[in-house]
Amino acid sequence: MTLALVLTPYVYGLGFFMMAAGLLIALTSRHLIKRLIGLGVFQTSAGVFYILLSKVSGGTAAIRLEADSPAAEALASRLDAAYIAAHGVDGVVYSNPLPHVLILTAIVVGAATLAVGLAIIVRIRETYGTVDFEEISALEARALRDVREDEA
Amino acid sequence: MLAGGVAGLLVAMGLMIVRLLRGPTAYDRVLAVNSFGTKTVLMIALMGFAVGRPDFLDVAIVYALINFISTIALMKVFRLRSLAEPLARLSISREAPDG
Amino acid sequence: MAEAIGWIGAVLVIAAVGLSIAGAVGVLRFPDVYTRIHAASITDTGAASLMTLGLLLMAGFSPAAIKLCIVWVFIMLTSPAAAHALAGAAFGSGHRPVLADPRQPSEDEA
Amino acid sequence: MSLLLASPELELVFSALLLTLVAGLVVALLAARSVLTCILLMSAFSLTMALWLMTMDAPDVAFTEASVGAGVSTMILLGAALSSTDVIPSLRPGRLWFPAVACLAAFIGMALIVPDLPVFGDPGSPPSAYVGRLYLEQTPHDIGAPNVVTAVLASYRGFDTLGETTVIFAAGVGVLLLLGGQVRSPDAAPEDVSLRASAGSPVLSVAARLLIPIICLYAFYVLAHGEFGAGGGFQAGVILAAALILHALVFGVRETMKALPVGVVRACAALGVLGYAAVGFLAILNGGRFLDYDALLSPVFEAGLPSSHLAGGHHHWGQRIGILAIETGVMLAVASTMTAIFYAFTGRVSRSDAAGAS
Repeated sequence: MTLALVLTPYVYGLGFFMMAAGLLIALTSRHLIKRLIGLGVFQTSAGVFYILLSKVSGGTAAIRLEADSPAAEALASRLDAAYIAAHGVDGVVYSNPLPHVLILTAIVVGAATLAVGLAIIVRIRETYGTVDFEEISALEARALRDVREDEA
Repeated sequence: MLAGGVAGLLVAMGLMIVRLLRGPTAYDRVLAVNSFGTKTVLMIALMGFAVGRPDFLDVAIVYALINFISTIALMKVFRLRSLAEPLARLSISREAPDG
Repeated sequence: MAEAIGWIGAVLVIAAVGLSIAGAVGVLRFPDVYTRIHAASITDTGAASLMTLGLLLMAGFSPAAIKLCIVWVFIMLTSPAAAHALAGAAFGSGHRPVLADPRQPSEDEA
Repeated sequence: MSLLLASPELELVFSALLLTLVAGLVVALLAARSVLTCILLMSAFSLTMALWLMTMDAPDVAFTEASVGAGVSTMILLGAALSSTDVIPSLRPGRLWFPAVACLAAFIGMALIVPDLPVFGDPGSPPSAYVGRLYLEQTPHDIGAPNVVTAVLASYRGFDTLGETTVIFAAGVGVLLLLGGQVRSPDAAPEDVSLRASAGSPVLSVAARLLIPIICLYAFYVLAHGEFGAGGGFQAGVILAAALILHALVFGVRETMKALPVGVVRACAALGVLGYAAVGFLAILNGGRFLDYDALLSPVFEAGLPSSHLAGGHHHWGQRIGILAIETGVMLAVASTMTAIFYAFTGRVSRSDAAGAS
């Protein structure tokens, strides 16, 4: 358990670091596609946090085994009986499946929304001729100024 | 013994990342990703046995396939700047395209 | 007996990992893209074969063993094909191999 | 077997090591100055992430991350990156400090809650001890499927999954609205130019010919096997789309569009979502609630069927047929949507094409 206590801040810290780094990529890169990649990293890292919460020490994937199958017996041989009795379901310790379900669908939906974002970027490039965020801002500012001058 | 195997594969994967970052040509980078993927497949196989559920080798199969497809796609993008153009003829009879 | 077979399998797995590292070092240190492809693809298929054999010896026959063989077949099918395509593309886009003998820079026809 | 099996502590150390590798890739991504390198790194990131998910006992998620993150996402990113410049210009330092400080603050804020989070691997933590455990205990009696993830995804939370499938479909429609009407510049590269890359080498063609049918078959295996092992409709759909993408990559998008016209793909995407919803309405017609699979079969009919093995005395044929039916719908929707998106990005489907095909 002491090992887990040492690892806890490390793994959560890495997860949060990846989230912050993804956010930083999304906020600071001038190329729009890299911005979306940063968002993708951010999203996946949020999934990392969920999955970190689902891990049970000594557990196995939430695909149920018969308690007397060789695989289940091999898994049980590395844990003490009291631990299995306290935390196992029908003689096998499983990790928590619920976060897996949430993140599984989130990943597929994330890919679909990434596609929408990229489609918008393709249209932006066709309209502005560039995917550089600062150039687009400059073009927009100039267009806005022209409109104001026309009105004046 | 298992820890050594996993650690060794991790080292190999790390070296591949170094090559991916260094380049210098685009093909070096694609090669690095492809080889990284193959090492990942091996690692999944090893890991499946290590955690006592080798029936999840399905994931390794998918890896091997996806790795191949993305390598072809990347190679194509670097070579042809296009994903849509064909790399090979569909018809079996090839009428000697070389000039 | 079973113990001995298990240890042979372990040795094979370790050999596979060693081959993998050797390939990675080769990819890192070789001078041009072709030698690197060579290093990566040969060690990848070799490591996959050794690893499959080792794990089969260690785990014995089970449905997982069949899947392991399928993984092996896929790697043997895709890894050389990808390496071939990669080398072809690199050559097609104008990269020439670094040769020890600089007499024939463009003797080769595609 | 004992030679191979890792101790629980070692498993936790493995996953921490792999997470370090993932974080290292994110750092490399921060520093990368070329879009294609970024995409390569993103692909490696997804591969490593899936490996990490394997150590976290989440093979279903690993499956999805490997096929979606490393496969389809990479293709779509490449399709979009083709039309833009590769070099990423650097930001002026003056513009950098505010986002950097904001992200640092976010990181510190999140790090401050670490002491309150459950210990890594704690079996008694609130997320694992109550509702997750309940699903694990109840699934054999309620659903009869060994894979609890599939049971929760397709049956307990089937309504939620219908929503997710609809979101994917809607995203596909969005992409088509943005890109679908564009007419592609006619045959930018003459065919012999592009063929020169691999002329005289049928290796790729033979490999693709061998692989594509196997991948398709494998997709259906993943679909049918989702109840018993890692897999399910989402993964099967993405794998099926990957097979089509391989075909398009090797033989050209035009050939793929000939084999599988755009109109058919779009119709299949809608059909998948509708089929999913239809299963729900079928349950209502039989007197049950929406997506209540137990109502799909009449009790008299079900009693005549043989008992399934992991059922604990129950039959659960309705559940199994219902799960397979909605997973098929999900597969159809996901595969067609991903293929349609790929078509839109690479082929720039013209209106006349779509109208002629449908």
